[in-house]
Amino acid sequence: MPALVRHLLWALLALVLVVALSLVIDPFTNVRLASVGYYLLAVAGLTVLTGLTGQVSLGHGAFLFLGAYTVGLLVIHAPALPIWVDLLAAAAVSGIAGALTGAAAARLHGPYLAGATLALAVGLPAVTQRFPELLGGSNGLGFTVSSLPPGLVGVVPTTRWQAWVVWATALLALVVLANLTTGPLGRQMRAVRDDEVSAALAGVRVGRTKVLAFLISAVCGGLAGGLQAFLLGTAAPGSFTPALSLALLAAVVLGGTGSLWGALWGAVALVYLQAGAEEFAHGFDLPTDVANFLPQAVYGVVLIVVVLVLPNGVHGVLRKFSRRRKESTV
Amino acid sequence: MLTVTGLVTAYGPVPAVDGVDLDAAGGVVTAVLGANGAGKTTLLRTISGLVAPEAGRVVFDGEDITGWPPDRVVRRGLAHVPEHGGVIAELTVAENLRLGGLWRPKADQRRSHGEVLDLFPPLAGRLPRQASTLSGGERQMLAIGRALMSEPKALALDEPSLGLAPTVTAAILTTLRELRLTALLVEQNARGALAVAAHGYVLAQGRVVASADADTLLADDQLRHAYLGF
Amino acid sequence: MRASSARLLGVEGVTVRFGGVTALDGVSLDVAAGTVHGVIGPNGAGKTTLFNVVCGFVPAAEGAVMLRDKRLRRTRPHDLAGLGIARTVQGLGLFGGLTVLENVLVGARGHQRSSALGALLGLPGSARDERRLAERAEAVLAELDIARWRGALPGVLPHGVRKRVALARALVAEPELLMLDEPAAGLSEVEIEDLVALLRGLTDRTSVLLVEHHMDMVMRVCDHITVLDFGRVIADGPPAVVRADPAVLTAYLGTAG
Amino acid sequence: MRILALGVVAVLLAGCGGAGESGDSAAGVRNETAGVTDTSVLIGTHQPLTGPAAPGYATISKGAQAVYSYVNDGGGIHGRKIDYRVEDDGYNPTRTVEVVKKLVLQDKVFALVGGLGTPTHSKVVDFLTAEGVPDVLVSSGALAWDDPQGSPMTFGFQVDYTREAKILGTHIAEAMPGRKVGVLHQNDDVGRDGMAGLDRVIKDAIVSRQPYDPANADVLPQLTALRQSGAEVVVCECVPAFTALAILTAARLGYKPQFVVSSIGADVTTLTGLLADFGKRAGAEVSVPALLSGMVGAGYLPDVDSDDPWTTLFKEIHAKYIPDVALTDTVVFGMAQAYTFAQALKEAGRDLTRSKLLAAFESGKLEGPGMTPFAFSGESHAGYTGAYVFTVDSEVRTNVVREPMVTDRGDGPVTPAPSSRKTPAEVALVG
Amino acid sequence: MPDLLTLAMGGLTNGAVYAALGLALVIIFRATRVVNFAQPALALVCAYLAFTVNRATGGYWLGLLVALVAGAVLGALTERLLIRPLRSRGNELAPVIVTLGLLLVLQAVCGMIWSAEPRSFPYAFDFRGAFSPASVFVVVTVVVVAGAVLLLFGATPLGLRLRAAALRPDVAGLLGVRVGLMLTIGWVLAAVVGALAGVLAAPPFLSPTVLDTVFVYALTAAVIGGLDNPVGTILGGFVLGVALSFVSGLLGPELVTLAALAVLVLVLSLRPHGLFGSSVARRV
Repeated sequence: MPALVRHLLWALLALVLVVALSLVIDPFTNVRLASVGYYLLAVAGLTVLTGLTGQVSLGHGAFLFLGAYTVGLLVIHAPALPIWVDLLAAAAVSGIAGALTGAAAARLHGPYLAGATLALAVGLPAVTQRFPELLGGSNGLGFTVSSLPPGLVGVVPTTRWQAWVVWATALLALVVLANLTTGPLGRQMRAVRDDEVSAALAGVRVGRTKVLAFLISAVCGGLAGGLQAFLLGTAAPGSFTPALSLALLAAVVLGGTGSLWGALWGAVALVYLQAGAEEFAHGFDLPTDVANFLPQAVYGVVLIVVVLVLPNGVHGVLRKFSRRRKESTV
Repeated sequence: MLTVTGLVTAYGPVPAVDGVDLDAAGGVVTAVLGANGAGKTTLLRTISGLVAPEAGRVVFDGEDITGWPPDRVVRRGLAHVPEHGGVIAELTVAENLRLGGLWRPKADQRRSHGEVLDLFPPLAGRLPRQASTLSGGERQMLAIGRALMSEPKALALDEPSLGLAPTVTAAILTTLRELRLTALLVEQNARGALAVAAHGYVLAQGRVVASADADTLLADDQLRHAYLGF
Repeated sequence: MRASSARLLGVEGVTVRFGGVTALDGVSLDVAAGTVHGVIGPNGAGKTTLFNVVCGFVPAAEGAVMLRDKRLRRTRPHDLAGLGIARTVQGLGLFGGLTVLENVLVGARGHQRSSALGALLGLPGSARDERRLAERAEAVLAELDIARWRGALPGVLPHGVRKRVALARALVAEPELLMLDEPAAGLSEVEIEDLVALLRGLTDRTSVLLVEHHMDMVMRVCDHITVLDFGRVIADGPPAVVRADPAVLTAYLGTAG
Repeated sequence: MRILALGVVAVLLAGCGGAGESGDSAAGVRNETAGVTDTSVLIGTHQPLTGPAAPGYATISKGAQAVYSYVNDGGGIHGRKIDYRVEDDGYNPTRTVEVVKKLVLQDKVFALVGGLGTPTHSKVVDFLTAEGVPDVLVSSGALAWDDPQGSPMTFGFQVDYTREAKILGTHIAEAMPGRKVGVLHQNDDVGRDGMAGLDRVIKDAIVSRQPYDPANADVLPQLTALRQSGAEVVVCECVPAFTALAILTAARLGYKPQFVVSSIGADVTTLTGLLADFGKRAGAEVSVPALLSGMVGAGYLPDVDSDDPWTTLFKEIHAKYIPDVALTDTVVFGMAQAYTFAQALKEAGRDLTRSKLLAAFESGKLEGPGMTPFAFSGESHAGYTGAYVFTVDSEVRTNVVREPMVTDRGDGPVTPAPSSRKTPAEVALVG
Repeated sequence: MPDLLTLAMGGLTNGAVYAALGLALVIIFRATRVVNFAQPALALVCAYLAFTVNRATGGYWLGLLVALVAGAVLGALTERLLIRPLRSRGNELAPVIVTLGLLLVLQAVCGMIWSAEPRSFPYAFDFRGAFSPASVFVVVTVVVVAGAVLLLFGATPLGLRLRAAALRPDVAGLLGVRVGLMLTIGWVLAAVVGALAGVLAAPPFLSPTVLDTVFVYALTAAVIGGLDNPVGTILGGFVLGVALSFVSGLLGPELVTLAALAVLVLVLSLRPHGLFGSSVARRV
């Protein structure tokens, strides 16, 4: 079976699963389901960059920022446009930014790249303060995206519809990422990661390959930001702090670097680890300060333990487990 | 002085040293010869503690030093001059030299320092310079001189002739013999090495394929042809 | 010795200096099409620098490198494949995270026709292209007798197999000039025999320029040998001539005490 | 692979609170009694308990919880105990939307009470309106909450930044005529709305406007500019930490302007705590009295130092329920807010519905802890309509220099507030 | 005309703190090739301990001493428990995530113990005046400490061992240097410098997130200066501090982070390894 068909079938199956799931869960869980969807896309984009080309970005929140603001501005100023046009625009804007970042970053290595991208995550959202009229200053933009087709109003609850849109978009993008990782481009990216000189000797354009990886990764980030704006109706600088960028990278490592399945586990962790830790903290009769900071502490401990104990992330463990099962049945 | 028994070292699944037995007698040079990739460097690295062996024992000066960390091995009296000398290019010549025996009493360091400069006069004039400015021969002198700063009981040298003019190589190897130190000398330059060695081992594919007096090895055309490439 | 007069590669009076050190000093040599040309010399003689000059990574202070009749200017590494040159590096430079087959597929990069966009979207043309490349890669793997390792990562393979993978990665590009950096290093006698046979069999489709320590192997495989010492050519000619040259013996084997 | 896919389903289902459909707007029917039982009523709020805005604001919900505990221990309102659920949003609008959706869709709260922050809360108003969830006593002085047509569910609480600035500007014009005025303002709606109010009254006197960014604690450049402009009066549209920073930085520069501080940043107890340590090391000239005395501030809630009957009640509640939390204006803010909400619940009657709660707010009958009346009516959802002005004396006690004044947010006059105001005994929530 | 002198002096004081925290990052980076993202949190814990001692005793210097000792202990523990297990991993991402995790944990612990409320933290000396004793103290302390660190590295046997272990751990081991111990000492040294930076950066108000921006600028300074070059980093810190102070005073405070980004992009596009950093020779 050709890769494209195989990936499309997988995506279709996943979409069917998501739709089925969305039918049996309550509206808020649908919101969470949709959140997992857009985080999945952001983490998958970053895992392609980090896993395939070995470039570590501490600033991917900046691309979500661009995507969210693009969708927000279009919804406010061009309300007639359908949401998929808004999302395409978000992808385009962040793609251009990604290409520029990638071009600047192609010569940087390790901590220099990390420092530069972190500065991007810190610096870029400050643009909103410079243009408060257009970008809403620190309050950001608030809006409501009503995308429900007229025929479905009153039939399908909004949150369910939103989950469908988010997942359909994310899965479509994931098909592209899957094509990338299993195809010649992904192979060349991994070659660049392992040995730049040998890759170049084999005819791979190292710089161009790195920029392309950054571009693709940024498009995913921008789409994810756009989907977030679509889902939550907000685009504000306070949402795109360096903490978001770092959390995305942490999710990549948590799930298992370089694997799209790992991105799924990372996204689930992003949404549910915080929530779970909060439930956990509320479950005890703790002093207020301790209860307030417990979720953050739990998150930190999980990160440390996962890296120390599971070098290949959650997906690494599952793969080892399923391989062992397979072997034991043969 | 140095006895290796059944040594096995592997990087990953393929052993680089595969059951080597070797004996280096005191006061003379023992040569280890072989082609690139035969396992010579790994053998030395295992002896000096840079790599942990899978199996086998290393006994030095009556003590089992198998698995010791490298800093302990050198303090015990076995100094290792790695391939290319391991001169730290970012440090000055003087700093490189001092590093060789920092743990020893100040007076001993001073004495050794004087001896090394006597042995390698070119270094004396270059002490404040960055080691990166030295020529290949000077670097090798610095590397050996630095090892001597620890006043070792034995010296393990990895290809000291690498990249050196034949006359320089000859001078270094001759110095080595004149020091009358116990030395384990890994070389591709078989003829040069055997000229100063008392005994030679030939390695191929991580195993000892020949062990004999240096003169015997030099005379054995067939062996030379098969394993030493000349 | 095969009669083949056409010059494929010409190195003309190349001098290279790093800081104060002269690494190459007026080196000239010609590689005839369809021949195996060896460059030998003691460690540090300047062989790898010569390779780097030919590849355009290191600029020559004086002299020129000619490919056929065109002068090679400063080339970027990824341009080499387009010029018909494939090169292996001393440390093998295999991609540790890629399987053997994938390593070889990267080498076939130059023969890829479909666009990046096509690959991203998984268009049928790209899939066909990928199959075609895979067939070529498989053919080379089979020729070098390493097909059964196609799914393995290089890190777990014996040294000899890894060397073949590196060779396969260079060969799959179907170069006019194959540059091999110490192809025999670390190989057993048996493996070297195989390598010699293999290289001799390549001369109908490519020229080979190789740097090697293993004299015996060089003598058997090469049509022509250039001997370097301290950046200068000290001998040049067919193996028999070079072998008899006393200067070569002194330089290469070292002087005895 | 199938195992993995099933895993996803399992994880998502594990986080699923139940499969109910009601509460989502598409259901079309508003649930008038969500969160209400015969013995309890569930309410929620979003607060910055962690993150950059937590300093200064994390104690509001502590004060509110103390009042609810006090009410519940007294038997609740109409027999219903108030169950107060606080969600941490870290002052991140994205998380605000998430936690509010959780409160509404999953926890099914009856109302959202005192959601904090303009950038955060503005993102959930439309959602709450669509879901028909009362959104009352928003903890922000932005103007947006007063929009009975567009956001009928939303009611403000604190005096808006514009009204308050008009009152402060009036005070400056009358008490310090002819003085040059500089403004240090937060670079968001706090500053923008505040300056709009000042401009209505003393536009010509303003010689310099310096924004600060809450993420950048170095205000030396801004104070330097104010000093250079010759401003003799510096109006601070700041949060408490930046009021303190401005005062310290002015002291560092040897710059001694008359500070005039809006209510959000004029919490004398908090300021005293922040400035306490400097006099100990650097001498009496930077002791708390030296730094704070003469400062002019605005307030709309009873002062912690006063013997107002409400203060007395709050002190009692504080001593009983949260003795280990310092009693600051911020805590009093939370207490007053909670008390006002409890009053509204009582006013809404025994058969509690969301419509009745909204009606209770619009009735105009809510009077209480605040020193000025609410604007609440069918036409206005603005909160407190004015403020009083105080100065700090050399013993760091507050003295009211301008009795409570009211005004509108437009060009209307500033007039004295009506003097009548209910006491705790008249409200009689408990006992 | 703005008061450039005051802006410059204010910037110099801020820059000193960036330089000190940046120096801590550089020491660790040189020793272990790890960018320590937990650095601000380690410094934060130390600053809070100093705060507690200050409050209990009313003195400044005992608090500072406690902070420095705590820094040493925390640095050693971090290296031994969290970083050492990763050394053989050869994955540059792992230490990034582990130190990030530690950052979250330590910040949370500070919040649990000392709450999110800002606490007033005294200056060492009188802070009033353009050249206030407190500012002079900060600048002089950082310059002196930086000088001492450079002297330690450049002119003592311990420094020689530290450099050798950092530059060529394999060779250093062969020369009798206890490489593992040197790495721990490097972390201890860095954490002590970081603790100092934390105490210097804390006034006037200490809260769990107060060092976050300081860290971003410290990292920026280190990247500009060259991560393996302490002198470059210290210069970078001072230059960045003054530049950002000017940007804030002349162009507006909202442009400060953008300006830092612009400086970084400019420097790195001209010199990918910072102004004074050494690039690794290309391997062919």
